Amino acid sequence: MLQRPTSFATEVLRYGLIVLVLAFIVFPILWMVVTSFKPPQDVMVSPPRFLFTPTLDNYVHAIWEKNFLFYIKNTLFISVTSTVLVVVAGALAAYSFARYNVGDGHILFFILSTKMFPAIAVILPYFLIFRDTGKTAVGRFLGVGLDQPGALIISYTMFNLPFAIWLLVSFFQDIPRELEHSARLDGLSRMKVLRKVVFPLAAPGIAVTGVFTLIFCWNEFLFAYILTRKTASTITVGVESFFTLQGILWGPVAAAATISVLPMMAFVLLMQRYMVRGLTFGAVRG
Amino acid sequence: MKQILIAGAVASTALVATVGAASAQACNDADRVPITWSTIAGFYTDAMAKLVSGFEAKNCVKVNVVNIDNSQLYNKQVIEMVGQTGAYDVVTLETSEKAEFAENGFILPMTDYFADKKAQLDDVAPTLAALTTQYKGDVWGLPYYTYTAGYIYRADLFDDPTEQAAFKAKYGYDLAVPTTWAQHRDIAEFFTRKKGDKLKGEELTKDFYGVGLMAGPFPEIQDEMSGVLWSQGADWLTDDGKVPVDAVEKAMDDYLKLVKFAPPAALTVTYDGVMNQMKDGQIAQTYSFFLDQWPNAVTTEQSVPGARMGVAEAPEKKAYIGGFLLAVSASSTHPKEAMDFVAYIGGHDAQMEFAKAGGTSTLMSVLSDPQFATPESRAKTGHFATLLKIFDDMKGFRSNLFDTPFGAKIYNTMQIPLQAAAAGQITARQAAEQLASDVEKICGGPCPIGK
Amino acid sequence: MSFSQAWDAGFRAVLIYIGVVFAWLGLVERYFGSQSVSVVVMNVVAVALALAFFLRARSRAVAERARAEAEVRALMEEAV
Amino acid sequence: MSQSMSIPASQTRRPATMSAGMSDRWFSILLITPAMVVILVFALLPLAYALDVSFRFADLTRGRLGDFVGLDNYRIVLADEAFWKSVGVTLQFTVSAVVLEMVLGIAIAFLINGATAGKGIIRSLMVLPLATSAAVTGLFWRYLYDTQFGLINYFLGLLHLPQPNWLGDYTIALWSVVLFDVWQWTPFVALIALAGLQALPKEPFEAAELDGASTFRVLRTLTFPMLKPVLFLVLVLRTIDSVRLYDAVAVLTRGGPGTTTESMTFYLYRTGLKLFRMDYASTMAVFFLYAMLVASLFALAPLLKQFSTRASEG
Repeated sequence: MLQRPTSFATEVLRYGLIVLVLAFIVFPILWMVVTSFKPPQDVMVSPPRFLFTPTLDNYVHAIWEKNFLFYIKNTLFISVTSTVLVVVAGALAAYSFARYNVGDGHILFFILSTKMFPAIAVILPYFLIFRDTGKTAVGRFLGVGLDQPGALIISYTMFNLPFAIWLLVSFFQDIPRELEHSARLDGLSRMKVLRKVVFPLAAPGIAVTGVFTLIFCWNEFLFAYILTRKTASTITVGVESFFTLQGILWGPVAAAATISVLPMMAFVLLMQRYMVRGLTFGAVRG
Repeated sequence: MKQILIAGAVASTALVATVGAASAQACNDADRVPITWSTIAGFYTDAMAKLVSGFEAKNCVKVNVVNIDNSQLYNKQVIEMVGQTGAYDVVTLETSEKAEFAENGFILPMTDYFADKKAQLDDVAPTLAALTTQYKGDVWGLPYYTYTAGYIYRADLFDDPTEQAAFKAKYGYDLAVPTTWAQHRDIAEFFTRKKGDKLKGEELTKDFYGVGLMAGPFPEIQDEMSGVLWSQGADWLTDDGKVPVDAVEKAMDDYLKLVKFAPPAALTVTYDGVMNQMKDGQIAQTYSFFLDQWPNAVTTEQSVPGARMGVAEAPEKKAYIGGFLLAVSASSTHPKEAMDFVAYIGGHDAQMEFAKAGGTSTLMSVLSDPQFATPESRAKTGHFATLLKIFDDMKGFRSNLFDTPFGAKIYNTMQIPLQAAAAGQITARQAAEQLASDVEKICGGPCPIGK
Repeated sequence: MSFSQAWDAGFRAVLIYIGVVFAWLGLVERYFGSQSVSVVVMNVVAVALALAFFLRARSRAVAERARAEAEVRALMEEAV
Repeated sequence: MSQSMSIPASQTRRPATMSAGMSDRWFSILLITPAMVVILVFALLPLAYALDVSFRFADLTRGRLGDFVGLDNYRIVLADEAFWKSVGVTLQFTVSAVVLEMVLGIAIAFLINGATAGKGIIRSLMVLPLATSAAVTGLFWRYLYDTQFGLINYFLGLLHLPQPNWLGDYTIALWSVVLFDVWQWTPFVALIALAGLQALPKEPFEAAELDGASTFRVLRTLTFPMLKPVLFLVLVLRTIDSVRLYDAVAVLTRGGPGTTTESMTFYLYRTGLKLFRMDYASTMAVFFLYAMLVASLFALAPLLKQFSTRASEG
């Protein structure tokens, strides 16, 4: 961004530091992936073994015996649905707060304050609510009973909306108003203005919010563990089946974790391009 | 000869419609009664799957097994019980949880179910049955897996002439399986060596430790300390429901003397950490340790050259006794089938299958079965003989911790003061006093003991 | 006093009330003989403080509005 | 799934001639209804339940809710020394974790922002720590921290440096949890700061460069003031999440050794889900909410004022 002629030395220093930071960030995950290819006798040994005959048994164990793809399918469905709900509802609400300042900040404050209540104290009321909705035929049909995906989708939507709204309000406010006024003058209805002008401009904000909402849903443990049993269990609950009476099955749990990282990384790479493209389109030259 | 016998047995069971009106053949999948069993994942999940399909063959039932992490099993099952969701028909309880679940009406008494199956009940090891199945005069289920504690050690170190001579010179008595906790500590001190020292004549490439301890933030440190406490004739709760502070302090002091000879990781691990250390040839012996881990420990003979594993009763013949109890949830919609399932899994045939897969059975008939005493099956069932000795020596033993309805809550939080002392944050006295005040807070005064 | 200002002042007043209750339970109550007396006194003190805060906020808002109107009137006269 | 998102387009197609004021108000309220429905129902119901339980005797294993006990639960919790110790641990953790994460996160954002090539790859690698749950990454950090088999001490040994007992030594256990949290969340701060940096308009910076402003002056007068809203927002979000610390402690140390790393929410978990004393747990939750509300009234005031002033510029 600063077009100052950067000397070669600072470039080397910059990339050196970046490599160092990335090494610190990536190493634990790398060690996890390495462990996922290790046969059991090479895992818990000292000194740690770097050279070993790689095996795919851990993946076979994770996928077939522990049926881990089922948990990933569940988590994908629940996380993506929640993220879509959060981003849509959040973007609409955030736009309203950013432009019309509904409630003069008090509603915004209330929304964020709902995030300040510890999940542990909330978990039992949710459990009782979803148990009762599960008893009704409508509830079961809509899938909002216990051990049904609907229960987790509502909980995750509720838990991530405050974060999404606050993040999006700041992104919406960075968008200059003139573009909207001119679009309105051209006779576009409000919803068209939103869809055609405002949202494309706020693309980076929406993409970042979408990515992190998905991450929060993907990693959540407490609600998933209490509100599901088997049919709707997510990855974080599925990992428990690797904690056995004979101890932690390090190889298979590493394999399961490595598999569960892939969809998330694919989504980030997808959103990556979208975030960058959004940038160049907007008033800001890249 | 054997084949005919089995054929006869199968024929007789088919004739005697022992279980359920609809015989297994006529049952198609549509009208199978679904029951859910919440339990802990384990090596034996494949053996378990065989057992479950064995049951489904005989009864018109569909069993689905829900695997839960051992540290979450207690809270998850209580929530489902309190919510009366009927989600779990058969639950898996630890020894300390039976009293609470029975007292609060979470599980159904099975006394009359077993009224006409006296033989099956008596087959359960009496010491174990008293602790796991009985509460206030009723029978509440059957134990299907026991983690009773004993003592596991590197026998090759004990038989090494150079080590024996060095030990005799230093301590004045022969190096052998310890019969008192003091001998156990001497052995721990003797085998603690630095990298570069000699062990069995060879130079050590990494530090070696005299004992492996489970001093991590898990509810296992109290299992280890139970051995010392009970061998002093004390118990975690006196008969009037209070913690004997002096006895606990003494047991804690003994433990602290041992922590010096344990690897630093002892403060962060539980039984699987100790097993990893044993299999990597880092420790010489365990403290009072769960014998169901024997098949796990014996693999040390492959991972450490020249190693040979030994198993014995814990010093002074007192160690933690416990097992996983199968009980029927009060909110179950199919209690009859659930009870049949409990009786089947805790019964002779299933337990034989379970033992063959390396599971530690709870029935005297299985534990004393000659086919498990053979050298070939040593790797899987070498510890059965020791278990029989333990059950015999501790006959009639009862602990107040397992007979108070607050047992589960105490058991799931008592490790905190004990571990704080092991980590050196507080003294043994403070730990004992902290435990006493915690227990009093949990029970709201002295704890009620319901024999 | 606009609705938004009233809501804001009211919300802070409630927080003050709860704050006094917590502080009282934690620190002051041990000096009281009977618990019921301390609870009554606590409520009185807490309500008094909360009300005082609310009234002060209201009076300040009214004064500020009056001053703003005065300013607008002054500007209007200047323009005419 | 749960409530339909479609605001019927026909309803909002007001003819442009209608006075914009009225329809603006309706339109703004319409926009927030979907989000507010979910939040109101699923925030107020549990809060009401927790408030109700905090005034009763509620030992979950005794089945039904007990009878009314007035303020006794609050008296017990306020006098509970373990509770205050866990509050101390939480504050100590939050301050150190959030400060480290903000400083490192912003520095990394600037570092990467200046990079000409490979920004996409760097950005996706930085999401890795969040790509799978703390329950799993925490497990592998516990493996790395292990004094017998872990890699950290193995490398320290090679360099002949002291090998600390990361999770067992009660003096540094909390710092090990902080390090894990910093590893997991610094990239989050960096990514959002980076998105903020890249969304800044170019013109003012080119103008500043023309009149030869030093990089430091540009930073102080231009970059940071413009970045302030996003950075302040990230600070608030990180602080709220750090104060609710649970996952890292649950997977790494379970509050151990002893209670040196027991955060408030973990103590609440132990009280609520191990001792099943829902009354004390709800009381602590209400107290926690109260403390956070008071703190955020002061912390959020500038951000809220800034939001409303920019909103009313329209």
